[in-house]
Amino acid sequence: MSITYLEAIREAQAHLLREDERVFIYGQDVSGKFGGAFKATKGLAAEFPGRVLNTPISEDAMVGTAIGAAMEGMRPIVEMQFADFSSVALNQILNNAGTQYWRTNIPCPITVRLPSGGTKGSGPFHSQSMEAIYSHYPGLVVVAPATVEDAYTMLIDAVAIDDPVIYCEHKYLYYHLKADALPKDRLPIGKARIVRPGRDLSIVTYSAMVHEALAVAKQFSADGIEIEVVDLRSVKPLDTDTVLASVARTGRLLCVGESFPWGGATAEIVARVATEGFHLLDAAPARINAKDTPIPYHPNLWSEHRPNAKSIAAKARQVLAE
Amino acid sequence: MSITYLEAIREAQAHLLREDERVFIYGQDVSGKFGGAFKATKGLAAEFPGRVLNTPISEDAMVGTAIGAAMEGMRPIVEMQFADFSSVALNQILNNAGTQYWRTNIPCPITVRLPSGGTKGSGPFHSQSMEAIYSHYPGLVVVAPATVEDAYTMLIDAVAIDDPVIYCEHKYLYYHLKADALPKDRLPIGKARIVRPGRDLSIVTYSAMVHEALAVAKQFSADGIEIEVVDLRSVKPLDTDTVLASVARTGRLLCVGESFPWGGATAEIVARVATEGFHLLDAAPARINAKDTPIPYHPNLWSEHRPNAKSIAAKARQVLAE
Amino acid sequence: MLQTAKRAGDSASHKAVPHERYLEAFRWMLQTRIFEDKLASLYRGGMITGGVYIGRGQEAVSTACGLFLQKGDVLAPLIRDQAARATFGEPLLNVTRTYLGSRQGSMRGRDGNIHRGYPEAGQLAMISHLGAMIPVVVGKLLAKRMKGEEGFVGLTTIGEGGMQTGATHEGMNIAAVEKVPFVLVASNNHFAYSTPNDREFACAHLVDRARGYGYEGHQIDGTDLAACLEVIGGAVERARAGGPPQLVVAQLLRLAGHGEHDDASYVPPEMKKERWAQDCVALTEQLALKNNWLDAEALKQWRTEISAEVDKAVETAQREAAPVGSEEDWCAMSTRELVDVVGE
Amino acid sequence: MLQTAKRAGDSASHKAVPHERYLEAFRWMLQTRIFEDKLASLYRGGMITGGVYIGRGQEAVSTACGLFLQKGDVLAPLIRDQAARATFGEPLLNVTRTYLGSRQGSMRGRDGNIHRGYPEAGQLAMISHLGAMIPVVVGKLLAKRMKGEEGFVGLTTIGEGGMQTGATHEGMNIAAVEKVPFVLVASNNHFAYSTPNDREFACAHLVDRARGYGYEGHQIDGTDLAACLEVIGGAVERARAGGPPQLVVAQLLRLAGHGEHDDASYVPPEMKKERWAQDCVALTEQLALKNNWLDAEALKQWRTEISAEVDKAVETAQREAAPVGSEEDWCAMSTRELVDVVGE
Ligand SMILES: Cc1ncc(C[n+]2csc(CCOP(=O)(O)OP(=O)(O)O)c2C)c(N)n1
Ligand SMILES: Cc1ncc(C[n+]2csc(CCOP(=O)(O)OP(=O)(O)O)c2C)c(N)n1
Ligand SMILES: [Mg+2]
Ligand SMILES: [Mg+2]
Repeated sequence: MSITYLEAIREAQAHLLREDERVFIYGQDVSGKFGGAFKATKGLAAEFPGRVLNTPISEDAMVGTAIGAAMEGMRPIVEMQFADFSSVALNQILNNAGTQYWRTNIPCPITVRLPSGGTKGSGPFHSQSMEAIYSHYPGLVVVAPATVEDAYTMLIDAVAIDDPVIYCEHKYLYYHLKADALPKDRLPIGKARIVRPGRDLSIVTYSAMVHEALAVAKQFSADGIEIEVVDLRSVKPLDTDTVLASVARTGRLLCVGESFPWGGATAEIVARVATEGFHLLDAAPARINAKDTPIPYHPNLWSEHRPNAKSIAAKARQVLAE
Repeated sequence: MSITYLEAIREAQAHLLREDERVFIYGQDVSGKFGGAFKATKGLAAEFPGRVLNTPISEDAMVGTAIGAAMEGMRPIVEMQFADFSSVALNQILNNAGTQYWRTNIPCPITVRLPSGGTKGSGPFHSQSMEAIYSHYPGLVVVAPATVEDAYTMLIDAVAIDDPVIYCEHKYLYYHLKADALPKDRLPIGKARIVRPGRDLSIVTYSAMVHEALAVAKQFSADGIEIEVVDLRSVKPLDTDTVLASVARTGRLLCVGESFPWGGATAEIVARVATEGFHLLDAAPARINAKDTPIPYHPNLWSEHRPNAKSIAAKARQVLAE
Repeated sequence: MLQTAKRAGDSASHKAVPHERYLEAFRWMLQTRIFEDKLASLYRGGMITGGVYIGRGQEAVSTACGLFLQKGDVLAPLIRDQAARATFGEPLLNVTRTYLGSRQGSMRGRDGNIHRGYPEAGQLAMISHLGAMIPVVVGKLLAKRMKGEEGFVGLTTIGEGGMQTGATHEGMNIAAVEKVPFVLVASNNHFAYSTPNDREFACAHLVDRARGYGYEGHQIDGTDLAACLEVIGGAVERARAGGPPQLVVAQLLRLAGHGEHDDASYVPPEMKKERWAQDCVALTEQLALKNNWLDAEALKQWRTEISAEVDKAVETAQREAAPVGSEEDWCAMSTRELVDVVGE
Repeated sequence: MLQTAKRAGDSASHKAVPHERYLEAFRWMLQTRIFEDKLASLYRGGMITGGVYIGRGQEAVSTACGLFLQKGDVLAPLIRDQAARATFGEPLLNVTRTYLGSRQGSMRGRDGNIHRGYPEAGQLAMISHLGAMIPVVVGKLLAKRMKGEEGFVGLTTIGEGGMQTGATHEGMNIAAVEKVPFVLVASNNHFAYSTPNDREFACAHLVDRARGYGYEGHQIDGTDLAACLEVIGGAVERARAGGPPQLVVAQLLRLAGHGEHDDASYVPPEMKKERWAQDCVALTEQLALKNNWLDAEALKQWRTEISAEVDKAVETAQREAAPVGSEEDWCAMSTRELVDVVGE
């Protein structure tokens, strides 16, 4: 058996619907035979009648409805058709879901699935990574699984959490990533993972960029340079301890993110290491993000807009040379 | 004559309406005798008939309309009643205004005024500072004047810029800040200002926090410690050169922001200094932000939620002790 | 299939409301008026942090919004709904605690005044963004249905200004798509803050929106308590019985500033002469006295009782301690182990 | 004051459209059909990056949307509006350039396909978020009026799915408040992607929304070209002449997948038998031939000409160079000195 990242998301939802009657799925085109624009809910409507519901094109109301249902004891999973469309649900996410427990003491366990990140030819409005915006505001957990196994266990864990969770699933990984089987074990949300140990440089990243970083690490290894790759898994909470421990080992830090450059996860990681682990650093930390323009449609442009193995390698060389 | 920060904003708009027939003001309650929830447009409707327009409670459409008008050659100023309500206009701001020039080559010179920041008793939905969200996405200029003079010149400059500008005006400064007269000179948008020179520590900040920082600097000066205070003025573009030059002088950095802690301006500043000015630092940089919860309504809670002279001083002492 | 918008004859229907019900409602209106007058005077005395927003002139509509709700129902009140909140079970003490900054209010000093909720009695805590509570009510109703509950209804209020937000549109529509028992009561008090109707919308009657969402629509004179009780009560009953969502639009005038900081000098004097610009509390009182449903002595007695209640709520709250920053845990999440230890 | 929604008798009004106009429109429809068939086959051949979204079955409505616009007017087309775009002046070459990734397309490789605009001919570049272009059109019209221009009109299309977004609501309302000459043409093609009408809205007729905004409303059979020309043409004329905003709702069926990647197997077979589910291009062709407005020979000639045009546009674009990353300046702003030198 072989299972893709996308299938893992589907399987996690099937598992959740089976095991927990409070769970339902709410989103555009998730129901019927169709099963979602990316087929992440394929077959679930038939298997779980009345629990996989199509919505109007009303992201704000979709999230608002989920919030109400969650406050009433349910565990809704909202599927955005693309992360980019959550911009019109942002008010409900930040100001209603994010503040609910703090204001009223009533937990608001919604999970919002955001098909995120760039793929070839998708352009400015079907490629965005929005973790920075959702992490900036209080009250939300923001996760971004990089592997098939994490896609599965972290979605199950996300729904179990009593707080709102923004689950950033990467569209590029949907089909590109395969595992042999569904995982037996899990690392809890909130913990980062060292996906490749090393002694010369720590690359701290998450989501699709983990794989670019691994490619670079492999390449450098041939020259005897051992890069440690840290997969954050969740960007909020951000596992500062694991990051600091890695930098303590390597003395060097490169942060990689696919999102826009101002602020965001790479700024937050560098800032935490600089403020809390300054003496651990043997050289200036570095970061690399997408360029500060909208995400281009044409593959020639897109492949240069995002960080990639080549640009990460170049940056890694700079950090190592210092 | 004495003029407040709020009056400076009004005067800047009067000046703009007088000098540039492309300018109009669009927002809730800005028109009539009323002149805005904070009176920032008081009297302007009578003086400039047909150019100060009340809108329905439709932030998304307000910004969308301004975008269309700007593309057609006008220079709209949109007043949000509170920055917090721009969450429902965010899609138009980020995805339409922010991408317009890059996608179509057509400039989109809108100015969105965001009455920002905390005041006593305003609570979670009338106190927010949203500069981090707007700076993260490409295509926008984001300014946050800290003085009466800047409030005036930067609003005039904002409207002159061919790109969308998010103008974060601080509600706490509206009445608290007074100047003797409108300024004759101006520092252009994009340049930071050293508002107090020092040699021992650089506090880099913006908006209302500039004044908290100045209070701390004054207090430390009595003990012979000279803090340099850098007022960023615009957080995007962020004047890295001036910040680095300051850190080069002092060797120590403390960044202060009123916004939420994850990501945001303080993370971006620390990250830039750590990556580009690592060798300039004699000690670990530090930062201080509001707490990671919604902004409390009760003054007892609010005053501890935001950074203040006391908490900044404590942090400054730590950085100096290292 | 769905019924189309109809207009209730303005106040032709008094007979339908038994006078006990009318009096019961009037007492809530009176309580609200006396209580809000007190809040306004506390505000003027500088005793309140933040704003005071009252529902003067809207007590008849608001009382009717609370009066027909039952345990298990959901109410999402807005800024002018002191009457609905009280009628549906929020004690005055919770209000004074919130306004006066007692740590014992339902918001614990974290949020204030009109944003307060009272979950014990099915009352949601609003966020400011107008329209945002509509889908939340829909979600509560959907969940109740999923859990097998029956006979419940959800009611939200909105101003004519708030009807223009995208959130209201999406929320109204999704309620109809989900076929939940939902009632939206819109008070057209002719202003959104200072903005008059002609800069808010361009349709002849806001009730004409009903048909476009598949709602049943009703229009009332919001100063006429009997009409409010009949039409809003009827709408709640229709929704509860499985009818389509209901939209009730009331015509009235806000008889105060937007908040107590606002002198409302933008209201044109002519407008104050409209029939729907009258004071519903005074009208109700007059009718009750005229019809001998209540005598002057009993009314005086009511006033005395209410004033005592109000004073007690104020005094109690005033004696209570304020929240203290050092005792806050500054944690926005219920899952403590997932709190981000944010690098300062 | 404002007229209320009325329903055009489905196709009772052929006589009003002169047959030259009918034929002119038909030629655009035919061009669109042949061109989009070509795009679809290029897509199947793997020649296109990103999706292909076509307007099959919606050519009559879309053609009518473009045909009555003049220089100075504003068109904000959406994904199914190849016909409107072409009719209102976008050359086929701009389309093939965009679809085939030529750097010479109006979006220069930065945005693709259906998102393209064509400012030279008054055509805005849409963002994906449905409804978002409506207020942008309003702003253009408002600005034109402020600048003293006259006689212009703005037209936006929307699907029945897009009518449920908050952006559409706020945009429709603000157009009416601003009294700008605005026409919204909504195609109810019975699906938003895979979602059928009953999960999109709950009103009997979407045209019933018109009255609630102060629009004039019209309903047409979108497969009937004559009705489309008369009603949409009339709406454009009414708006141009200073009438209130106009809402035209067309009934039809999308005769393709949502995009070419989609087999639309969720469309129930019974639905395909509805009158409004027919192919408007075939119907128009039949009527033109039957009435002898066009003979088979001339039609064949048209097809040949159009195919040649289409092939030429494709070939030209295919020969052109793609954009190159190293030549991009990666700058989202027109004010170069304000570009943030972001620390990497
Ligand atoms: C989305 C949004 N924008 C702006 C505001 C600020 N605001 C608070 S109340 C108000 C006026 C509301 O008018 P209306 O809905 O008619 O209610 P009323 O105050 O008249 O009862 C405004 C603009 C808000 N709460 N939400
Ligand atoms: C706000 C928003 N949410 C989701 C989408 C994704 N999306 C693109 S087209 C589409 C269906 C549109 O349906 P409709 O408006 O009826 O137009 P049609 O495709 O039928 O012509 C959806 C959901 C979007 N573009 N915008
Ligand atoms: Mg009102
Ligand atoms: Mg459709």
